[in-house]
Amino acid sequence: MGDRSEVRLAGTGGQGAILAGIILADAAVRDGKNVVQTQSYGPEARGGASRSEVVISDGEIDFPKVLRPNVTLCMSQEACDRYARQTVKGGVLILDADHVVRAPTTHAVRLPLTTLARQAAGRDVAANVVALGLLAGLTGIVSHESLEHAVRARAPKGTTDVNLKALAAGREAAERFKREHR
Amino acid sequence: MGDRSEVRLAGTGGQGAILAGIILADAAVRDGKNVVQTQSYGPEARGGASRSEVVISDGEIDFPKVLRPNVTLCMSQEACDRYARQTVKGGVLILDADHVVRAPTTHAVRLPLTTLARQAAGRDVAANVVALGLLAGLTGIVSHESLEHAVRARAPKGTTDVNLKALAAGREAAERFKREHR
Amino acid sequence: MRAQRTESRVHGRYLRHSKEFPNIWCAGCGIGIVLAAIIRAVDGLQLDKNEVAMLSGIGCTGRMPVYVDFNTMHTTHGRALAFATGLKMVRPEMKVLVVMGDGDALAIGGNHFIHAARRNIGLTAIVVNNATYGMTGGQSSPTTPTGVRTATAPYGHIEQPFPVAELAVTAGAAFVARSTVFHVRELEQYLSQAISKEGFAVVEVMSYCHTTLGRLNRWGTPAEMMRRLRDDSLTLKRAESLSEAEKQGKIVRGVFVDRDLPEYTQLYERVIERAQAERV
Amino acid sequence: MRAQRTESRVHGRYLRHSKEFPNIWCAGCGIGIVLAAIIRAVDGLQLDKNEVAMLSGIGCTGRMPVYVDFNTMHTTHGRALAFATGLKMVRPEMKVLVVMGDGDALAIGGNHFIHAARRNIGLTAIVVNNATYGMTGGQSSPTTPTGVRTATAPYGHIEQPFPVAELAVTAGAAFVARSTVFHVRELEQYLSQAISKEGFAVVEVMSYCHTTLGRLNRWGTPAEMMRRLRDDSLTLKRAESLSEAEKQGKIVRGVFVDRDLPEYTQLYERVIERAQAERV
Amino acid sequence: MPARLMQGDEACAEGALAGGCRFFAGYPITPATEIAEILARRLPQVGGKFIQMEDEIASMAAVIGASIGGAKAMTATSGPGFSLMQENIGYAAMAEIPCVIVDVQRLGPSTGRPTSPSQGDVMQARWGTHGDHPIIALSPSSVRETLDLTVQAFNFSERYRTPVILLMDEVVGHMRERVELPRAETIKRVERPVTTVPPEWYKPYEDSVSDVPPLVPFGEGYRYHVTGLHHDERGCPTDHLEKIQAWSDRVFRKIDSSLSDIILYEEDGIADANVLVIAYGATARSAWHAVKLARERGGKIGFLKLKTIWPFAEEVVEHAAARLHHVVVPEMNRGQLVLEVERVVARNKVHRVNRTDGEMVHPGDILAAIEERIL
Amino acid sequence: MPARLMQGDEACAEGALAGGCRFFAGYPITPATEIAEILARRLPQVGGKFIQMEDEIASMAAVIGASIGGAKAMTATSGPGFSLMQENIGYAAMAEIPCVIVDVQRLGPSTGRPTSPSQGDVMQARWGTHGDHPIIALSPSSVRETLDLTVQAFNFSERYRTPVILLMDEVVGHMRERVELPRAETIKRVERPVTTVPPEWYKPYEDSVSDVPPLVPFGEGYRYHVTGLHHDERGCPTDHLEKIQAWSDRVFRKIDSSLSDIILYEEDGIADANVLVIAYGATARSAWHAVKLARERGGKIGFLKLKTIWPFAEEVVEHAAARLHHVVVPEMNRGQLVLEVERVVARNKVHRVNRTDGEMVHPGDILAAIEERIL
Amino acid sequence: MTDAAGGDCRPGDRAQAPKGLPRGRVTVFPNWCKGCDLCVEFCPGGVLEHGASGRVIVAHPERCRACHWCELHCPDFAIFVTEIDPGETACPQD
Amino acid sequence: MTDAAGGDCRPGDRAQAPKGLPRGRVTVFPNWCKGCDLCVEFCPGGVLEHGASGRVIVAHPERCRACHWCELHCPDFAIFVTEIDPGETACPQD
Ligand SMILES: Cc1ncc(C[n+]2csc(CCOP(=O)(O)OP(=O)(O)O)c2C)c(N)n1
Ligand SMILES: Cc1ncc(C[n+]2csc(CCOP(=O)(O)OP(=O)(O)O)c2C)c(N)n1
Ligand code: SF4
Ligand code: SF4
Ligand code: SF4
Ligand code: SF4
Repeated sequence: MGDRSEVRLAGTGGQGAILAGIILADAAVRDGKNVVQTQSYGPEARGGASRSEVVISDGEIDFPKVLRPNVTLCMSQEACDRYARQTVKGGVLILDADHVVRAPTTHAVRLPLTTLARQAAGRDVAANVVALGLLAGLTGIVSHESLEHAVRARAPKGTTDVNLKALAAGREAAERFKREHR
Repeated sequence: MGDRSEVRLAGTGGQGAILAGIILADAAVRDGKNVVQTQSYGPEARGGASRSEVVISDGEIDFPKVLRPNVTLCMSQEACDRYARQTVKGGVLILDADHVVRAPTTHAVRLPLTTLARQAAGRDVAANVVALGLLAGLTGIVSHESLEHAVRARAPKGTTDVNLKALAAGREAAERFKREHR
Repeated sequence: MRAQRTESRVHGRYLRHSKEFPNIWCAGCGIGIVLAAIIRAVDGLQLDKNEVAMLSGIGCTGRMPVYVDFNTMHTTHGRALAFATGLKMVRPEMKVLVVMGDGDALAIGGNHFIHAARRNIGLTAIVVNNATYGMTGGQSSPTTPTGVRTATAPYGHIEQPFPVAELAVTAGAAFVARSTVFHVRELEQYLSQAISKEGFAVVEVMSYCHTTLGRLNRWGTPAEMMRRLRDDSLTLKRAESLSEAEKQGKIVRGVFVDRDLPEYTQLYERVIERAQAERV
Repeated sequence: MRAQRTESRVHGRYLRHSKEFPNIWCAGCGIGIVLAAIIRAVDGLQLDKNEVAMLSGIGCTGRMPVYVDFNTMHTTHGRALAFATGLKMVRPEMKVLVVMGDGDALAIGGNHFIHAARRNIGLTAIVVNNATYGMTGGQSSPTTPTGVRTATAPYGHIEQPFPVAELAVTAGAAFVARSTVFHVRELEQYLSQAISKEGFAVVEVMSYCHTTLGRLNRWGTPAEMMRRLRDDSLTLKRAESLSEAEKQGKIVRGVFVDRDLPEYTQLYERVIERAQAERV
Repeated sequence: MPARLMQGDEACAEGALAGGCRFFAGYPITPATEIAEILARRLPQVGGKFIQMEDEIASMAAVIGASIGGAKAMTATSGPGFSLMQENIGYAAMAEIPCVIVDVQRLGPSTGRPTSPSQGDVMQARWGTHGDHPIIALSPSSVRETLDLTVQAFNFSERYRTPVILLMDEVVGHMRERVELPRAETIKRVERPVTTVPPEWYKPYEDSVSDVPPLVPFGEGYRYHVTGLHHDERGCPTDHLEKIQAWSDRVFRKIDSSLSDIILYEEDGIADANVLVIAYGATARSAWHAVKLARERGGKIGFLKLKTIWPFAEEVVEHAAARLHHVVVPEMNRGQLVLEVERVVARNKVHRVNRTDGEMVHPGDILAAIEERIL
Repeated sequence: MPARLMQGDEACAEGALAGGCRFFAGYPITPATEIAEILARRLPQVGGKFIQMEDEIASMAAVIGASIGGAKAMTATSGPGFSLMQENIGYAAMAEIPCVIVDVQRLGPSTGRPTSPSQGDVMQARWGTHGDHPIIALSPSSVRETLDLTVQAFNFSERYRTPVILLMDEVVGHMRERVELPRAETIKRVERPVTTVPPEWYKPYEDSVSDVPPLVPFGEGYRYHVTGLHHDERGCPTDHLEKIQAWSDRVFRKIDSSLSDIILYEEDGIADANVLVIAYGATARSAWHAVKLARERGGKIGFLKLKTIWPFAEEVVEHAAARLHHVVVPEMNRGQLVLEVERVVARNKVHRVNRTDGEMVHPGDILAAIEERIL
Repeated sequence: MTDAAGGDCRPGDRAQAPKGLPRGRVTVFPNWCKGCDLCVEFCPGGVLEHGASGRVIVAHPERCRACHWCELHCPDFAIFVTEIDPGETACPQD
Repeated sequence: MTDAAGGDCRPGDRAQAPKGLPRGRVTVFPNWCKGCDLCVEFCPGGVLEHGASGRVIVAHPERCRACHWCELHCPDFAIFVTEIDPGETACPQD
């Protein structure tokens, strides 16, 4: 179980946390990894809390849900209040600063993902894909090539370009962040 | 269990075997006995085989169905073929000679119940009540008073007179039979 | 003159002699009359028995299929049309006849009835309307007339009956007709039209249940009830010239609708074409 | 002019503030508009909240009752009218409102719908017709127009839609009307009439589901769908002067029937009288 | 009251009236139709209401609706209808609405043989609907017991705010038997727990006072919400895990903590028995006959008749069988309640006697099973 | 075939197609809707038929109708719909019509919590319909296993002429997982047994050759009768006790005599274990995780994963547990299949780990239960 | 109102079938006949009677006009009619 | 076709409400508003706008004619309108 990576993506229904999880999982498959993606949502998906979990491993994945996430993305204050603290020590916590005002730690990567999405792709809702680019850039959990392919394969028809731009923006943000926090 | 009396009334749907069982059971209640009446029929009640069973006892009645009948009434050939032989030794087997042509024993009480009913009450279908009068007269399993009350209480509205006549005819037939076979 | 055919020879060719006759129904019950009319209609259309299925739900009417030498299925109470829908989907070439009592078709089965009509799937629904539940002993049904005494309405039935034919029309059926077990030639004709129809076709057959509802309401012998069907019914054409008051309590016979609507399984063939074309 | 009332004050008096708002529905969904209209209709009739029950089945529409301060019950899918029938029987004095989606009322619940109408029991059935199953994500419903793409008809829907109002009339309802979420004052008026009616009353409210069916068919924003309700609808009166072709695809609004028929629970009171009289 | 000849179905109807039933919704089906027919006549006589619905699903729904309106409510059916009622029975369990469902079992599966008896729905009564929920099921073996247990069914359902199933069988339902009717004064009726708090404070699922929170009928000034979704104390949908778990724990606890009230049974000669016979429903009559025969032949036979089928009388059975090596369980099915007996007693001690052709288990077959163990 | 990211519901749909399914009738319900949606698109592509019916009762009926027409047929639903299907599932069992029913379990009872997982319908799958009948139920724990067991479900249903239930759960149904798809040639499909006799001789329920008589579809020249009543070899209603009993005996025998074919399971490390963990469905994933952790800590833990839930793997469990004192059975319900384990293994050896709040059983809780026994 | 297709003739006068009109030969399957008397009551020729055995008997074979009413309405497939060649006699024995 | 009862005004010209006509004070509950823009699109006075927060804002309070369209059609009970005394000013602050 040593190489098991756990990612939790949490937000509000409509923000695309679940789709982001699917894209991430798809990318992991393309990288030749084992992967399981699960989700949790209510009928309030339309506005309610929504959560996607991705477990990636070279070996067999038994328990399909996140036990202690290595990577957590919170796209809403509620998600942050609920999940931020659960990230393992040394793990990566990403917060969309556009939606999260109070964070429980200073070790978080706080970036205005929605603003970045609007700027890079012209669409607020692409924040989820910005987050993916960022997340992959920071952790290397999946390769950028696979992630790009996954976006092409899984993004809704007609939104590929927008999402590729968002992905690139996320990747750049990761590079910037790494440079700044070296 | 010693005083347990078992009566089986069998015929074709529409002949009134079940109603006869109910009247007999009702009479037993009036006599202060314990009694259970059960029945067995198909949707073919409309023409199919139909069977009513009455268990009478001074004590508790556990098993509610007939084990070995003391008294058997067969109003159709099919009923006779199926049930006549099951009567206990020394028991009473009554056959409606109008419907039963082949009997498995010579110890049966063979009387043309339907004809008797027609003659006494003007109605073929009163044969079931003729049988009751006969049966009670031969066995004394219920009192005639109770039987009369039971007929009054249970016969369909407007048929009381017809049925009381049939009952009387059955009773007389019993007397005649007893005289003849003394 | 059609009567020149020896009808009984026709009937005999379609009965399952392996199953013991006489049939299960009470002496004089109209259900057997409907069965005979169906047989003659099928025979008149010269259908291959192998290509005919007869399905039913539960009830006295539901016992019909076992007697005829088609592909027959006695399903669950009220669900015959839904079973038939599955069969018709995978065997669109088959003539699927669905015989139901009024309780079967319109009480527990009412939803399947209106949906089969809406979907306009090519089934022939034959509703034997005796205005009660015969099999269970004369309880109220959705076609019991208001005021009648039933086993479950000992103080008189206080509900309105469904206008079965009109309901079928509104729900979307392609063909709807009503006749009675007295008017057997007319009935045979409607059945023949219904079976020939591509879409969902309904024939409501007015019958009676003399042993349950009839007895409870002292309506007399089968012959008396039969006479009532003759005397209390009139054709759609005649009905048009009468006032509502004059029509009150009358059975209106005739073809209520016969319209061209695309049939479901045929439309589905086009779905398949589309799906396979898109895929290529 | 009625608008002088401060509507929100009215709304506010009936909302359950204990339950968290915003409500569960997608931004712009018409269901909330119907809820508001119901509230205003009830308020206009000056009913005692204690004497009002609101029942629903399952679906987005089914989530309505929890928000209002009546006696509320969210039942099982399709069965709300049957639950309501039991409640109305033992509480005949109560106003029992039953809110249902089109799938709830007419797919799984179709039978209860036509039977409640036949029985003419004093319930107010409010069908929010968005032509699809919103809650489960845009599958075909019994009111989906032919040809439309749905989650379960990826090659286009091949069935006919039910004419809901007409079906209710044929089945026996005492009052039947149709309006839309655009025509809120008219809607409020029909709701008020329906709630006041003694017998079974149906109000079909045309709405839309932009997040499922709307998205699948690229019908645009809530506002665009709202505009369509405005532009594609006409009154019954106007419809009468148009040809079938001109009416094609239009929503006909109006009161389809408003007739005097004895109401079920009142008839049952007479059954009780008869039973008790016979017994004495 | 004098003794009367009464049919089982009639006793059920009369028991319902005696237990306070004032609403019946149903759909005819053999062998339960008589219950409906009698109540159609009798209910309006006492000011109650009878309605024949369009099917069994609607019947069960109307019963729940009537119950939330404050009436003690019941339906009666047989296997096919019981299967159809399952979804709404689950609703009653979830929303904790008192009601009584009578299933007069006939031979299944499917349409089976409508006029033949069976005990084929025993497990269905426990597990027929989806999801975990507690249930109470009672099974009478005589006409008089039918009357008593019908009253009891209403009492349990009101006391515990739960659907209660009366599992009859065709034998008991259609059999006519001499019964001494109980005098009206001797019949104890339980009414729904009432609340003392004002409407603003009332929460229909609050467990602070009792595991069975009071249920105020609609229309009496307490306006609240009822749903088949998982809900909080107020009855409003919730997605809080603790509240969901708390609901589940409470509804099971309310039953499990009252087993001594709920588990009804009769036992005879268990103390010094070598073989124990466990039976219920009509089969208990066959079994009792067999036990008496076996005793006449010198056997030490214990007899345990279960009237409460669900929850299963675990402790009673365990205790009765503890000392014994042989337990005989006759049933008119292929072995249903025996699965519980085997679980509680140990499989190798348990001997089954089954019959599924639509006839009662014959006392002779039970006797044979007993004697095989004694020898 | 390359590996793909696939959802459990999708795997079920693809497994159905691979298993030869050519007809689907259903009604949308979370979390099974995706199966319908995918098949609505996929079936016509392969010449199959999809229909959305007016409810689940009709769906199940249409499936049976299609099957008697010769198509391999399926429906998919979740708890509420599964409850509604019960009557017609019983019909399929009685008339021995092959078909597959998928139940993607969600948290019940009643509407419960539609998007949360559960294993609350395990007992219902066995006992949901009235009357005695055999059933086969399979439960996958991964996406790939879903695909395989769906094929298997069709194969069993055709081979044994019986309804087969695929008991999924929301976790497995909605989870996406990397799967290596099997190559088409490797998939074994079983077809319905065919008859060699001419139409005049054909009897659809004759057991002279096999306990599974051939079923010729309607429309192929063999005209016969099918009914939900008890019937004779020709399918015609009967009231002969022997024929009724013979039917019952045969349909149970056809399953019971093939347990070695039907009972699917995986085991690991049982031979030298001190504690045995038995699990199925999504919970098997939690259990396997816990077993591995416990082994890392030095425990000798056996693991038994049941893929066939019904008929219950009596012998397998008995054998695996024979030597052991501790069996841990985690379930996402209040203890359902564990009742069978207790029956087979002895109650005091069995330790339950349950959860009914709509979350998976946590490996930590299973681990704790294991460790409590080791200490 | 009898306005349906042929065969719906009312019981008319129960005289012998007039000469020149079609004549029929009536056969009853006694095991299938339940004696419901539909045919007896509606037979326009008065051909049939309720027998002592409870089944119908062909009491007046010579009166049959071969209208087929009985055959078309018998719920039990228990009666059938064949047309007789005008030359033939309608003797019940054959 | 807008032929229903009052309140169904179409978006008209987005000018200031003519003098003498009724005027309204519009209040939005920002926590309930989901920003569906129904009110924005149909308000005849052009009073409302989609705000940066995703919720509606009362951009031009002075143009409100108190037609109540927004209030009657808001699915979220998130907006309400009170009529202003002709003498009063419709200043958003109050
Ligand atoms: C689910 C279910 N409910 C009830 C029954 C009992 N039942 C059998 S037939 C029948 C009604 C029969 O009436 P109808 O359909 O009008 O047919 P008829 O007997 O009058 O021909 C009923 C209620 C059943 N078999 N299954
Ligand atoms: C017995 C049952 N079957 C299916 C479902 C799943 N389901 C929930 S809501 C719904 C349909 C909703 O559509 P509609 O009634 O039109 O209401 P809307 O959501 O559009 O308001 C379905 C099929 C269920 N809850 N119960
Ligand atoms: S009960 Fe009625 S419907 Fe049934 S066979 Fe007899 S007469 Fe016909
Ligand atoms: S899914 Fe459709 S019906 Fe449901 S709340 Fe959203 S818009 Fe409304
Ligand atoms: S209509 Fe209501 S929810 Fe929609 S934008 Fe306007 S105020 Fe907000
Ligand atoms: S009331 Fe509302 S819709 Fe009307 S003008 Fe004022 S803000 Fe616009």
